[in-house]
Amino acid sequence: MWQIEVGTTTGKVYVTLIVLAFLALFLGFIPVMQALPPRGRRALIALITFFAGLVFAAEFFLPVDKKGENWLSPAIDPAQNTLQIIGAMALALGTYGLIRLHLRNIVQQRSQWGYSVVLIVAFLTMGFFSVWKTLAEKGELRQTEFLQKGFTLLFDNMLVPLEATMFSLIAFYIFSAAYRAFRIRSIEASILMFTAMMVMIGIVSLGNIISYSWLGLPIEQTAEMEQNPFSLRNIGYNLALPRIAYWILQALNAPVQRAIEFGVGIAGLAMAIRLWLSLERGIT
Amino acid sequence: MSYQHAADNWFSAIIIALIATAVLLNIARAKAGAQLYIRRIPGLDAIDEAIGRSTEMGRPVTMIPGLTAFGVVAVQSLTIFKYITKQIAKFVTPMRLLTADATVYAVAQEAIQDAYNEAGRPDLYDPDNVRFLSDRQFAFASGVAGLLQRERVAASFMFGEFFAESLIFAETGNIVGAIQIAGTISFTQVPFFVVACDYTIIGDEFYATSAYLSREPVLLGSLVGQDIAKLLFILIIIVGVIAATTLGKDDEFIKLLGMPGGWDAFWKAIFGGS
Amino acid sequence: MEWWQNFLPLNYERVGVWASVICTFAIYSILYRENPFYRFFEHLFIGLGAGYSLGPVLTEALYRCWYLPLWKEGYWAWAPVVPFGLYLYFIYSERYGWMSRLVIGLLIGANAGLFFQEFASRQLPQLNSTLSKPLWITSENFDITDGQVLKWVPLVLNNWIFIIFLLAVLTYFTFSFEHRGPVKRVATVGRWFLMIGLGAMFGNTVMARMALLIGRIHYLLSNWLGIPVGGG
Amino acid sequence: MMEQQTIWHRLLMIDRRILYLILFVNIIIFLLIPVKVPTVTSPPVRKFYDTIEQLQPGDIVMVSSNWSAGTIGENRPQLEAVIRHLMRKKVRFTVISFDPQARDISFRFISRVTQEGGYQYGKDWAHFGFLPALVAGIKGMVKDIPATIKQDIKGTPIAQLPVMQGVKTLADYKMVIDITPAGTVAAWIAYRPKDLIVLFCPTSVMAAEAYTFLDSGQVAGMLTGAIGAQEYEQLLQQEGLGTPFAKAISFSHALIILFIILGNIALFMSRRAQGG
Repeated sequence: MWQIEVGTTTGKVYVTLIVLAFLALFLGFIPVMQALPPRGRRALIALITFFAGLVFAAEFFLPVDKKGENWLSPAIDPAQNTLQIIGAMALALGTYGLIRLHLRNIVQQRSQWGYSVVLIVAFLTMGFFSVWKTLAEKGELRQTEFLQKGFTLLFDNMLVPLEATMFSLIAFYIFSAAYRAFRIRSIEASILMFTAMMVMIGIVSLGNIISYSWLGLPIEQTAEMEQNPFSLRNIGYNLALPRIAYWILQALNAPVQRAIEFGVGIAGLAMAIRLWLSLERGIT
Repeated sequence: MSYQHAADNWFSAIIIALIATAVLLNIARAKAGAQLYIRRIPGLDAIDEAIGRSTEMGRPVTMIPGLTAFGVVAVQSLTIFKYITKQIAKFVTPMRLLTADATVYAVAQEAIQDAYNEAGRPDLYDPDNVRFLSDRQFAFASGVAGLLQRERVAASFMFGEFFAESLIFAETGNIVGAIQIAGTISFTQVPFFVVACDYTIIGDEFYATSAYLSREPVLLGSLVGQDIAKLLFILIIIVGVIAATTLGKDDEFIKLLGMPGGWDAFWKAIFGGS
Repeated sequence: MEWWQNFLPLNYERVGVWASVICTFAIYSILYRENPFYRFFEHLFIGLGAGYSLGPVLTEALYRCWYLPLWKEGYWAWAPVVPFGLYLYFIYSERYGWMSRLVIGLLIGANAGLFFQEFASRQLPQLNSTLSKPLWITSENFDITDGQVLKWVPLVLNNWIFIIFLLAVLTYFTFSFEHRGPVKRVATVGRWFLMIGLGAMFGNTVMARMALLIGRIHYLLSNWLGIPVGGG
Repeated sequence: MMEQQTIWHRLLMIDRRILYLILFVNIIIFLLIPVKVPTVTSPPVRKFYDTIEQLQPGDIVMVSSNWSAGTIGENRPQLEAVIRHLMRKKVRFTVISFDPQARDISFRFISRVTQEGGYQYGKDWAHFGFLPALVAGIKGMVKDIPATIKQDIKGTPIAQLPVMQGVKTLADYKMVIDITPAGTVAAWIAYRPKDLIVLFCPTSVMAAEAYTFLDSGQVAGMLTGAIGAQEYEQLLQQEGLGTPFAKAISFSHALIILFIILGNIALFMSRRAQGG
């Protein structure tokens, strides 16, 4: 009942008609919804938000049978596929906004609009190659050598190095900030800085050179050292810089991260409930 | 080790229900007009002190919401900036609010105008003081750094979501000798702010600051509800650890508190069921 | 072949390497000063990124999740999803802008509904693992039949540290009551413990950023200048 | 007193471009100098290696590669080392990306590495391409992979891939290895099937936060950035990108610590000189 035969071209035309019919339907909704008063609009948004959440929340909370499923479980797959489609359209919204902004810069001849032309040309060229490549992979279009070379030049030799270099700039900023901005100005800053330095030395091979090559501390912990932890050899083992760094990370840092996790989790749950029930005033 | 359904351990459903009730109940109380108490965090004293010292220097004060896109965090950053603007309006200290998001820029114009009206100095509001520099990370950062140096800013307030460019703000602010107060929920940037700024408001404290200033019912109620949840977690940890030490850590009661499959194991141990 | 014939961009592969090197130095030019050369390549970068996303985001995702089930398998019920999603693109219009929040509401609502499982699955196992940290050497938890108590002492000490750090930092993040007397001391110590965690994050973040720069310099040395630096 | 103050003051007011140059030159030197740097395996890397060692030939593993060009310096050494280890264990693996650019980058690097190891696309490994919604994608795969993914990156239906014989849901997998600069591991931890092991290859920025998951056992092992990849390569006795990077990272850390101390001394001295 939910499936119609699409093997033949008439089947494909049929599907296209159905899609166009829904398109017309949703266009028709626009004046109807526009007539809604602001309170009605907010109610409609709140309703859609609530039901979108209800599908997943109910499926999680309802009891399950032996196979670990309840009557809502079959709805998960179509729901997740809908989220993939809407998610893809939402991602493309960012690109839509960016291109719209730069096209307006060109049309209104705003200052520096020359750079917007560069951006639009790059967008169209890369868009052409990227869509062609994806469809060629799916077998909808032919894979040609021109496509191969063009995409590799634009992607591997321009987009990848540009992004990698952009991210690597931060190393320079950290270095100059380390010299000029990172001050031991309070107890807190000194605790943080001392821990950071111990970790920075311990997790890289610098710590190995100092504690194992120069100081010659034991590298391995033998069973005998485990038996009496306060023996000189075991204390020596644990005083090696890599061991100190690992102890800071595993014994001191882990509980702090767990406390932050609990804070983030509880704040996230409160936020999820507020958003699900559309209680948030600022944005809805 | 993971939950597919609440039925894996009904303890999870109980905990979520308790927290949800605490949050929703307190939001309802706050909306009904109850005065919910939020303590004044030390960060606010640091802000007032920074405002005081910046007025003596007579140089401008900058407010930077970072790259925060318009949303819950941006609205709360603007709440804090409104408070700061109202305080500096008394000393006629010039201010600059620099944004990287077009929507935040538009909403910020209104917020700063409201702040000056509420401070009784509508004449001080100048639309040029709220600026949209650029929506790209490093272009925005170099724009902010340029302004900080040109105007030899007295104080710089950074509230919102920050990424790697926060280093440029903090370093330039240090060179210019500005007092810097930062507040962010982006934990990866908090370490840099702590060592580069005079005071840093960390994680949940950011929400507490905006709730304290705005007295907005949903924020207050939610924060009080979250506090109850944290106290509940603390209680479970204390009870659980004592039980683990005395009864042994593989005891059914310990498994009940959160381990998937713990619910059935606990009932089976108690009632010796099927 | 002279070395310079291999070095200069004479064949396709070398043209690619030179293009990559020019892009790298263009971005690094901002370290000297904001300049038109940097601004040109920055806009090129943003344009390429936006153009590239049309492939996987629009083509692959919509092809796989909407075009296939509809035109290849015939499940006509998927027809309304994209028309409904098109309301998103009214976001910039004054009159119809609010309709985009119908679609955004669907996304927000779905993610909120999904969060309950994440809260249970992510926080509760951590809570449970915190509980299985015994604070005293007793026969229930430790095999002390051979009288060897000493070897468990480091583990128990670490458990004490874990619980104290966890409770102190949690106390620091409470706001609905005044921090006075002992609670104030616990919260202050909690902020110091927080600084230790932040110090660990600081050390790791520095390492991450250095590795990214080293990756770029490694590319310049080995792929462009052909200096054998190891690691292929 | 005056010139002493100017020395410290001038030290503080060094032009930032000189600092950038010092860092740049430092890295070049330590990339080129063949200094043999001893490494000791840190416990998270040891656990990571041992977990993969337990795999039997024919097991199937999910590789979630979500990194794009921005973090290539850290995630590429990890990905290549992991793929080499899986090939050595004769284990089947499928790859998925929840980031658009990660899709193409992972496909290109894995294709290159698998050619070295004689792995054949379709028979030994497959790439599922890009999925926009992370959480929904995982939940879908837990129930039914062919229904969620439908086609692989080359457009072949999932059910027809030889590598997927006898595999219908995520529960049939032995483990998932998440190589990512972002918080995708929390979604894997939260929505995975009950006993699917999670291994984590973060950029170092994310490593400190993950120690709570290591402590609770939700994550079985972890490679921290390029250093983690280098220790892992030592265990695999196969030198990759990690080794040259680790050497340069070590000495750039030394330089940073030196400059933090220098900066604080310069400030202290210049302030004392003004105050004195």
